[in-house]
Amino acid sequence: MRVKLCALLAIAMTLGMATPSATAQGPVILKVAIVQQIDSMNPFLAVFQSSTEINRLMYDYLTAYAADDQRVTEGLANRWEPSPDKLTWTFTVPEGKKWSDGQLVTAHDVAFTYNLMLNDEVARTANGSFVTNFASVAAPDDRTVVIRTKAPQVTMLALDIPIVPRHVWEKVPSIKDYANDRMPVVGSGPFVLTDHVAGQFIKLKANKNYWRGPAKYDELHFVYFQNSDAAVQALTKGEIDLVNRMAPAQFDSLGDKPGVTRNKAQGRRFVELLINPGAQTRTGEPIGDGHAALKDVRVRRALAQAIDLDALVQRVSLGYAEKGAGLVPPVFGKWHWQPGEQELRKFDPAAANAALDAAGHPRKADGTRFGLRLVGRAGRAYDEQASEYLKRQLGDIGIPLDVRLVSDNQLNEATTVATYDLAFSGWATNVDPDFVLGLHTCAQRPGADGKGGTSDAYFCDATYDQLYARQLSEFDEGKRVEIVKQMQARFYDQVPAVVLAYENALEAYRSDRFARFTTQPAQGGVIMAQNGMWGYYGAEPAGRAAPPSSRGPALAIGGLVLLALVVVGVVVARRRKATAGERE
Amino acid sequence: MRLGVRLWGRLGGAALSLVMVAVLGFFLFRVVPGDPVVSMTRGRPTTAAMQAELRTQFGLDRPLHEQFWNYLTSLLRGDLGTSFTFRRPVSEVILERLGPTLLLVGTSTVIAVGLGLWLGVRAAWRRDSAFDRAATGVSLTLWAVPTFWLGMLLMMATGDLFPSRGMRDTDTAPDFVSQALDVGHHLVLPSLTLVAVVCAEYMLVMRSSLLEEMHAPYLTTARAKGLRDDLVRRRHAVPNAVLPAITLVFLRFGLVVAGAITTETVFSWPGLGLLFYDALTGPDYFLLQGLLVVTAGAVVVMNLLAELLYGVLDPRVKVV
Amino acid sequence: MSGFLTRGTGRGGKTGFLAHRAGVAGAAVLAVAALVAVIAPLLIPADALDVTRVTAAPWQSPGADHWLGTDHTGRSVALLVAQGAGTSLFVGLTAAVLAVGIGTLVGIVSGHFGGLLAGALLRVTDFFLVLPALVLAIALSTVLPRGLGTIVLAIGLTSWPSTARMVRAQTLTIEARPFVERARALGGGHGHVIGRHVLPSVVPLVLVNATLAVASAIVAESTLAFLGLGDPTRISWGAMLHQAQLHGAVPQRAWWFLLPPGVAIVVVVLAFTLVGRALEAVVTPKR
Amino acid sequence: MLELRNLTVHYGHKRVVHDVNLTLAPGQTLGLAGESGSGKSTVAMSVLRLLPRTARVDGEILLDGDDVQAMSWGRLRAVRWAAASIVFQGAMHSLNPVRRVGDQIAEPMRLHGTTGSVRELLEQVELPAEKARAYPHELSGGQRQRVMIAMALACGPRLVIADEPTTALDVVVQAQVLSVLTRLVAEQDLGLLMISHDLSVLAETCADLAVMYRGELVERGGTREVIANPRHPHTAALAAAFPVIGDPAHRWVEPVAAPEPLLQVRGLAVDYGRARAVDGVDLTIGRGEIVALVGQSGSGKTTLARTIMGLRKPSSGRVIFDGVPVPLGGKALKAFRRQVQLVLQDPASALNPRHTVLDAVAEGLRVHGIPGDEESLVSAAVERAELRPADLYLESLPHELSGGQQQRVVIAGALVLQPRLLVADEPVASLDASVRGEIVALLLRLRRELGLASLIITHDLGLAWQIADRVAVMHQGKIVEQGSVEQVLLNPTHDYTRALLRAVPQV
Repeated sequence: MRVKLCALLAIAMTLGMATPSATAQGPVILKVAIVQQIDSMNPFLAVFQSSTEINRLMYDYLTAYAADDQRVTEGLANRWEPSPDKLTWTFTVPEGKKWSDGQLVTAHDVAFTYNLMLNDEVARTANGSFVTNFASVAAPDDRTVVIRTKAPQVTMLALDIPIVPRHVWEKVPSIKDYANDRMPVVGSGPFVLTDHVAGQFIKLKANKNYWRGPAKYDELHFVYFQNSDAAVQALTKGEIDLVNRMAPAQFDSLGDKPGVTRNKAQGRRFVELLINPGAQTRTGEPIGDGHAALKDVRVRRALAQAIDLDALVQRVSLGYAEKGAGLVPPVFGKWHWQPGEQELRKFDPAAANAALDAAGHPRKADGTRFGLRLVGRAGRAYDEQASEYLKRQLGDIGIPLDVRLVSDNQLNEATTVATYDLAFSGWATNVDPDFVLGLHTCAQRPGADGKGGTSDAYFCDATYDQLYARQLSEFDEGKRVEIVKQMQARFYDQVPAVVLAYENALEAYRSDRFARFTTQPAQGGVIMAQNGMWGYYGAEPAGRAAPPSSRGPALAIGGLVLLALVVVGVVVARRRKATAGERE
Repeated sequence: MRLGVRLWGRLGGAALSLVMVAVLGFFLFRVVPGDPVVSMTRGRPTTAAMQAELRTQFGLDRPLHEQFWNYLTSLLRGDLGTSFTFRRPVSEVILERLGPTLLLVGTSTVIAVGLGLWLGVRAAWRRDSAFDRAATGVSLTLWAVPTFWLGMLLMMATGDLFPSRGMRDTDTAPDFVSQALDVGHHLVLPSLTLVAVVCAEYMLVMRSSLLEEMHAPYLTTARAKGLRDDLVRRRHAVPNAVLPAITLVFLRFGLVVAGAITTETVFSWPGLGLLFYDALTGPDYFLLQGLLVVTAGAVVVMNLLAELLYGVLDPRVKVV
Repeated sequence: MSGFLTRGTGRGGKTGFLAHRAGVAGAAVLAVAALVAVIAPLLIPADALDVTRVTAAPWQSPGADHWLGTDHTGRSVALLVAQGAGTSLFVGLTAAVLAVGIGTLVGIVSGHFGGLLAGALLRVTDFFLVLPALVLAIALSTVLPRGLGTIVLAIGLTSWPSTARMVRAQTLTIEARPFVERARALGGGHGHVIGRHVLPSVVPLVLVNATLAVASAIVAESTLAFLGLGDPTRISWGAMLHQAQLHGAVPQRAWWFLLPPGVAIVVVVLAFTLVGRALEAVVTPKR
Repeated sequence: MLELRNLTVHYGHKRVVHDVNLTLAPGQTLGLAGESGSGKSTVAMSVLRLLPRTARVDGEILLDGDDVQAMSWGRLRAVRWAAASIVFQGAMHSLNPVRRVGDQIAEPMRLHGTTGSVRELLEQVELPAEKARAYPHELSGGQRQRVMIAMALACGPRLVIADEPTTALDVVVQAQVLSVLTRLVAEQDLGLLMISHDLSVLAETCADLAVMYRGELVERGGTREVIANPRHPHTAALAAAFPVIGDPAHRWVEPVAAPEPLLQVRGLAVDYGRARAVDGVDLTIGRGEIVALVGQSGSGKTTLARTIMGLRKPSSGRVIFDGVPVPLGGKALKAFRRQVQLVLQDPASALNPRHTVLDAVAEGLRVHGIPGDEESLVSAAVERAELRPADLYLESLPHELSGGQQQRVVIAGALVLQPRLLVADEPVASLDASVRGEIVALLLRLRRELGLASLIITHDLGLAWQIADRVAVMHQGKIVEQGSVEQVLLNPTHDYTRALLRAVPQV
């Protein structure tokens, strides 16, 4: 009997706790789902996309990208001037911008940040690539920053480096061990970090000192979710206000939900299929065990021709993607390249078959030519599904695929040491295409020991490399765009990888609580994962009518169940007591 | 004298197990190919120098035997290495997640033990009664249910009644009562899931344990003394039968922590289980290794405690 | 064997397997499941389960065309469940055989032979016994290449200790029996004692253990698959649930995608458990 | 006080007690004798309605005039222990292992509101008061049984039912417990219903004796009278099973001339860890001679037997068989084991339950790879062990045989190898009284026909008297006295032998 009472008590306590928490007239909060972990709040160390995005809210960069068309616009600096030899850049930090603790932002903060990275190897962990070409950084006065570079650098207005307050960071003894969690964290961005519980949530408050003016609501919470599935559910329940990175099916499921508005945006990401072109180290030693046939560009072209990109877009991405072409997604309109009529490889299995026959790979008696391995990431929906289609499409031209879906690490290992024939890959691109183009230069291949490579597809092409070098020092944007397009055309022609699709960024928000978000770019742009903080900063709350609490019924039902249990328990106990003497 | 020897034997055995756990933890995750640094930096502008720097930070540039030695010596200091994902000491990350797991597992264990033992006693005492058949049938079924699936079903079935994720809302008032109520509200579904599965096992164990004792002659003695049926059960049968069940509870507590992996994953409960799941994507080997060492270590310790406890509870066994 | 099924002695009337109705029901369920597992791959047209060839709309709720609706790619859930039976049963059975095989060997060796070897084996058994099997299985499946073999290995390598413990205990019990002493006194050696006395009395228990081990192995397989550690190129019940979670079955309220594979797991696992319990009741006669 | 009228008990369709009528007056002591399965314990349990639910009880059980069967549970519980209490057999299991014995004694007193103290009760049974704090496992068998007696007396019942109270105990301890019990019964003028398979125990304690056989009460009368003039053949068999030492009628062995030695044990010592179980034993067994090795449990006699068989390694000393030292291993040891065979106490466990009689008997043949027609060899051995015709038994499994038949199978398994020495460890201890005599006769006949020598290990001096040529008395690992049966048992020289003999209950 005692045991039973204890059990009842335990249930009662559990249910009793399920009472609503009072949030009568609190602050206006934007709650955003994040799925990826935060590796660090220290902007010098944080390498995850999620961390970068939050750092962007905390710290302004020297320059920013406009919300509507992503052109370079005012960040901490409002003016910039290269010297005629393009080796010296002078930035001006205007007066009046303040840190969140009220101190003024000066050129010295900028110089401190950059010099820290130049002097401390650890500080270069996250963003070191931006300063490798820097010779020196100086702040002759409070307003002026002078950066000297070793060689002309075309990306000087795309330095995605959070500028930190010198008066806080000069006291930091070791960057490596600094978690940057002294709340509130002093910053210059539109929001101030106030609380962070790893694996649970991140809380930020609107920065009242923000130089563009404070955001239109009070707090911004990032709530950690295990997977986008849970996040979507929470959105429909009204537990959170904004979700991104939805799967197509999830996006579809929200179509008729009242109070929810969906945003189908052009994404910065593309997915590609790597075709091992005969991987080599920087010194030209063969590496890995890619299939020999793939060294032949005709074979690679034939493979690309046998892949039905439209089918992938329709069936795998359920239409929420655009057919792949060049390395730069269409969201960056001017850099994006589409093949012309005669360059275009249409889906044509017959032609692919013929090309393979011509390349000396006739079908054998069993109808196959040669088998290939396809490596993908297990648990990534796109890889799991697209591999089925590729298996069939390449099977149709006599190339059976051995699909191996592996862990992230194993996939990276396979692509790094080139133990693949075909592999899925994908990149998120920046406003400036330099990074994604640079992945395919010969210099990115690993050294003799097989280490130190960052090559994506083991592409090494003299023509491409020349073009790359030219665009790096081409300060006329129109001409640079031309070169970038030529590079993409070359890449497309040599097919070390087939860009399969530019996936849409699928987002949704509670329009009953937030009326409007600023997208980037203005047309078909994203709210989250921007090259900026506009989406969060520009959110406008709807009328203050809070949605009805969903906890009322829970409480009532819980109470009823509890009551019923107690009654039943008491009755049973009574009856048992009464008859206890007469049983054995 | 002999008893002391036995205690030392137990402690020694546990210590040996811990060492084996540590060694296993190291080699299991070091024999795999793959460079975690590449995974970490993927998708960002990264130079080879930056990768090398990261490798140095994580000590991955040393030869294996040196890594092993460093691992062992730092393990003795309670240092489990640095997580790739969190860029913080693994021990710190684990400690942070211990609380929620203990809350979830603790609540569930208390309820499950109470309910399971009570059901088991009742079922066994009236063997083959309708109650016994029902309770045993339900328990066997629940025992067959994959935890995660039960969680997903509960989530779908309860609709909007309970929050779908996490341990608390971010906008709850900061006072203790509201916070506690909020956590309690979040706790309902995950703990219900765990209780259902764990309780079934306790029930079955308690039942069979009591059935073993049902024909013990001392129960006849007790009846012959004129004791009421429920007194015979409470004073004589249960104290004997509950011993193996209690031991099991202790043993299970460690395993339940491991079993919470799927529950925490389904409900995004920010505990060790979820951490484990997170560590799988990547995978974050240092974190996995730390978690393996910690959970297995906890189980070893619980095991030892269970044995010692048994010695205290059961006068027949003398350990201490 | 017929005696085993209907053994009619003992106080309580029949004690043979057929007397345990739940066990018989379990066996019947298993027979059906095995039949499905064998027949499904033969009967189901390849196109029906090829995501690239299916024509039905995704996320269809159950109806005349698809009794159990369709999944996120438009494949019939009913056919998937039928197809998945093979993988789940195969993994369950092989992993159980592996685990029970290792366990029996270790148990008999450590029970029969004394000395250092037995001590070491016992130590290792105890060590693996305390290790949380799921954690270890997950760890193993992350470091080994994905595939059925890995799953079988991960489950088999982590679930043998209980069998070893049980077999060892039984071996010790048997060896303490006077008839073993008599056999020794007759001049029988290790081979004789193990072969004629220990093994025959261990086998029924091992059989019971194996049956129950299949049950837990199937649950373990589904758990690993759910966590995304399964063989993604194969259809299993656990993998279906993984897909259901990955593609948002819960928010879509697609109960028809969530319920059938789970129910299949529960039914088969329960059937194995019931059969195991019935066998246990048969081979361990009431005192 | 207690009256059973037409008591009949069924388990299912099986009738275990049939139409038993019995009365017991206050202060009367009644012994209820019978073999296992005769229904005597069922009768005892039915008095307090303690039979399992599956039992169907017909007839009347009147306790102080009230029918126990008709009582409400509440009334029944009030009667239990207060009016009648039970001393159960096997106190190890009848006491709750996890509660202190003091609490267990006090429990019925609290329940029935009886005054009195645990201390006094313990004193009555000659236990120190501090034993109240002990757990059952911390007590010796005799002490536990005394606790049971103290517990039975806790509520001052007028009737005590003692169900095999001394069965698992050693002779010496048994004598002590019985004396406590009889003293208390006499002092407090209690009614005693004592149940035992051992007539001698009942003869010691009870004025009246009733004998049950297959569920029926076959005989009832004064103890002396029943034993002296049994009317029912079963009673006669029971009486015969307990030989009276010194009675020539119970001495079945024919004297033989002093034989040549077959097996010699010289200075044998065996250690278990630090404890010395066998301490410098010298023993000789002649060809065709039967030697009884007697002693209390724990005296080292079983260890000695094992060591002789080569199943344990001696710490020092030698065993010489037929003039050749017994090797410690290898082929020679195997060959030795062909010559010497072991017969164990409990035939039920000495046979693998999965092996048929044929397998069990042929095991030795197979181990030694003896050529010849296995089946005919086995048949011969089985028939020699008096299981005739052998064909009837060869395919049987052990559980299909009675205890006596099982022991014959074990003996046949030994005979099949044509040994020269039989080492028999308590060969009849677990057998029912009526079978016991047959096995003893069989052993003697084998000696007569095959010249088989035997070493009989037993705690039962009566058996030694019955069968042995010579007796060796073992105490604390040493042989304290040995010589011819008459010499040792009738004129013991060692104190320990005398104590053993004194403890033997006299019919």
